[in-house]
Amino acid sequence: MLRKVAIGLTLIAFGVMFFAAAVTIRPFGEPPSAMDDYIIEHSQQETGANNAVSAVVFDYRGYDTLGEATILFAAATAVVMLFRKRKDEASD
Amino acid sequence: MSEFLANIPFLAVAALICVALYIMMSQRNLIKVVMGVVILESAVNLFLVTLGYREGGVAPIFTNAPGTLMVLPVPQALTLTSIVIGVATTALMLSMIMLIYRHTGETDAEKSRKVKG
Amino acid sequence: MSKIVRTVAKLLTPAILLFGLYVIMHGHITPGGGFQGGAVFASGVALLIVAFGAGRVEQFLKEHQLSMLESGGGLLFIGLAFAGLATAFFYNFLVGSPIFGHVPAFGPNPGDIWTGGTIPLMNVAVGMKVIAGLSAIVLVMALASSKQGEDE
Amino acid sequence: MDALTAHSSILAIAIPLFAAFLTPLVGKLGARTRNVFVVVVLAFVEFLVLVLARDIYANGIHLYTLGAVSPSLAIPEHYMVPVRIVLEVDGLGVFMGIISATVALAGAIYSISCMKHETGQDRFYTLLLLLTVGMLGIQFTGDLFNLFVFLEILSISGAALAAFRTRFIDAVEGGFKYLIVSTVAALMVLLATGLFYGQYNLLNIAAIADVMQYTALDKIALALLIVALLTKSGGVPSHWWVPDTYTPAPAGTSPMIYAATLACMSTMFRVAFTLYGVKMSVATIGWLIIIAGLLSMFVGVTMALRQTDVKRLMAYHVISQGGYMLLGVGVGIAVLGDPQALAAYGREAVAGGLFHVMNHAFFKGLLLLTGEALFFRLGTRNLNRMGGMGRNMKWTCAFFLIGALAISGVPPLNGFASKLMIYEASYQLNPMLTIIAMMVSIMTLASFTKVFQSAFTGPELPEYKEVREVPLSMKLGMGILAGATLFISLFPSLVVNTIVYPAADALLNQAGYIGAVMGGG
Amino acid sequence: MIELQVLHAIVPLLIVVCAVLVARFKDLISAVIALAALSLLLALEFYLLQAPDVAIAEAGIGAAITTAIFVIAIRATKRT
Repeated sequence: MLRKVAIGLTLIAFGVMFFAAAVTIRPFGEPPSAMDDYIIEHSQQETGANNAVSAVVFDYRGYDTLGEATILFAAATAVVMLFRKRKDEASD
Repeated sequence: MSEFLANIPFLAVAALICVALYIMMSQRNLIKVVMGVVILESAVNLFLVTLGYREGGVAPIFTNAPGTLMVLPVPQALTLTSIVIGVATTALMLSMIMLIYRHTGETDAEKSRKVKG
Repeated sequence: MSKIVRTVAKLLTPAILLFGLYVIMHGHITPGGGFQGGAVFASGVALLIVAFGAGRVEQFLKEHQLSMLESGGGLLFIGLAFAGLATAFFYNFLVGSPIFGHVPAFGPNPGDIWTGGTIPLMNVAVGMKVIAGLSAIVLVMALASSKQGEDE
Repeated sequence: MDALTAHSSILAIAIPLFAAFLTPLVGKLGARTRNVFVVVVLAFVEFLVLVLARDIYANGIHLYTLGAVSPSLAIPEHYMVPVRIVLEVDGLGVFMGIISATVALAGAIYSISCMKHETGQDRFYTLLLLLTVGMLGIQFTGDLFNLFVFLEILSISGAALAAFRTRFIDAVEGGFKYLIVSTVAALMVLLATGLFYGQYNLLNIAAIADVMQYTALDKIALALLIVALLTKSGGVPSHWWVPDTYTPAPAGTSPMIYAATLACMSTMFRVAFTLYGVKMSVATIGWLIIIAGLLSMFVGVTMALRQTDVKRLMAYHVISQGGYMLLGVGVGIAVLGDPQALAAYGREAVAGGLFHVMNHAFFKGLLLLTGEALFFRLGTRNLNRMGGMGRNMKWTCAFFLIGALAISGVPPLNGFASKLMIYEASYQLNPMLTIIAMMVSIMTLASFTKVFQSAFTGPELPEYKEVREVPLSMKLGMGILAGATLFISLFPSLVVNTIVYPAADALLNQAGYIGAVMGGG
Repeated sequence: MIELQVLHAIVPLLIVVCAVLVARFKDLISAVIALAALSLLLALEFYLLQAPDVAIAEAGIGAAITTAIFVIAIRATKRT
């Protein structure tokens, strides 16, 4: 019972917070674009790629992509590691 | 009122986050908890892409685009990154659940002893 | 798994895999790129695993080969990033050079595959990585799952 | 050398990353080659961090813009906001970098013998390198989204390492808990990033801090960031994952997971001081952090007194000692808006908190390693089934004594020095804080006396007659951390003045951090 | 343009409905199917928001791979 009340209260707190945020945030479809306009204007000259998203992924924010590739590598390594064969498996 | 309607994507994000939190807190089945995490990830992804939408803009790809009024490219790149991160964490969580099941025969948070403190 | 699924998988998988490769190669001019193409390709592999079982797929697609491919993709990617180090890490040093170096005019244009500098190469590297990584995850989990099923 | 200095920040991250991709291939050449490779790489990382530190103490904040025409050019020419990812390393970043690199090196050396009989070692070392990358990455980055990415690297590799000994159910459960907590925390960070991006169209920390208006959305983002990072740094009320994750973590990894926790804590300080600074209601936030700190201290130490599992006991002390850091820095935040109080004791409070972070990373790392050494030789972590190990494991016993005395704040060891700084500063804000902190310190001493008695003194148990000292590489790993602890104890003022105060000043100097990117400042 | 606005309202609502279904379904396989539907609708919404890159990724990863690993994990454990 206590658990249900706690869940309810947390949900209400978060709900109010997020709905307030959703209503007060600027109207849908009219973003400020100081950073992105630079990319739209310059990505073709600077990277030679027609796809601005690719230009961002591999050039402007390539370091993030490296991190992301690393995460996939870490996850694959971890999954293989978790299901590895163990020496003591026979006695398990 | 019309402003309220125009913000429906943002409201949907808020609702998705609440549903995800509800699933994560109320469910005792660990696989269900992971589904909650996946929904939370989807909500954040939707939020990011929604932030980048520009009324009347086209996809930020110059090949055969009609003009240069484009939606913002950065949030899309961020979302791509976050989608792949999401699948990586999901896979690891599910693998761990499979191992927990192998040890205890349970995927229930309370029956399989200490999980969830 | 039923025969229909297998037939569908046989017909569909080559198309999915080809489409994945196409998406990887054209990432810098059309929607797509290493991640998307890799994901599409890996979903083809996942379809094979679902249709034919992990055991059969494992006969011609070993986990350690995938690990090598993944390491290779990662090394190629970070190597390309290191190659720009003369200027800055991740500097796009191929723009303006003969390899992928054409610079398109500003504004809408039909697109040219020889553009993008290091981006197409990085797309290939990441594509390799994502294909190998996701396939390895699905394959290993499926193998463990079928083994777990036998235990009971 | 100049080129090395200019690129040192990115190389310190990229080289272990490159090595991590290479480790599966190097592993084919044999275990010994791989071990040497990993240790050499981590030693080189330590060297790079020191090169970077020398540069920063001489020339101020180090900027590195990835992929730009010139690394020091954070903002493109003829433009007003940063577009690319910028690494921005200041006194705090390099301070945490030194800690992380040292602990990683010690952990890797320690693991060589400790992991000898486990399978899957190639993957173990790969993940160990990735954990190092994650720790350094979140310290060095100046970009919010990049922070999220490296937080995830840290979480995944940390969770996988915690679960490494899959034959124990506790290990898998501990790893799973850590992963769930970290993923949700990281998603909260991402959500906060989205809130900033939506308002200002910026991702760079300095640029956001520059234009921050502290709107309702910024307040929500602040709440999300503080909750997420407090959770990841194991403060009350979200401390429950800490003991379950630390206890089963194998070999040299528990100090590293601990260093990762501290990295998250310092990121929280960075958010509070640099991203928000005086724009937020500092007294409220400061007191919230102080209260979280006091609760952490108290809950941690009382739970620790009841434990019989040696590593679990130490894990509860992780929570309790984390409270001191939160207390010190919280006092600093509480008086951030009052220049007089800040100069009188605020700066010292922050420095004390950060000094405790450093000390604690070394001596708690050492203690966790000695706990693992006992487990390695005895096969049990239960204190009631140990006894008389002081005779057979002299080195481990000595290392344990150093760590235990330091953590309890016994003079002249370094734990005393940092606690004294925290006591003095917090006394001027409110004497009650100091009294509680001292009480907790005494309880810590009591708790470690119990461990010492049951594990190392007393009659020798017959079943452990054959137990020998741990192998050389484990002694070496513990020795590095013990050496660092003793060094700080011998020269506390030298260490405080050369690296701790610059870190505290870097936190307090928000304008400097912003100015380095945006110019002017 | 009015149709687009209606779509922008309907698709997010359907996504939320799918999320609620995931919460309600006791049977895990049904919940996974609801989750896959959520991913597909999300991909559609990304396409509507002029993000074809993300839409391909979400369809490939969210709908296909995530569903596959969920099904694998459920097959290895209990269904409810």
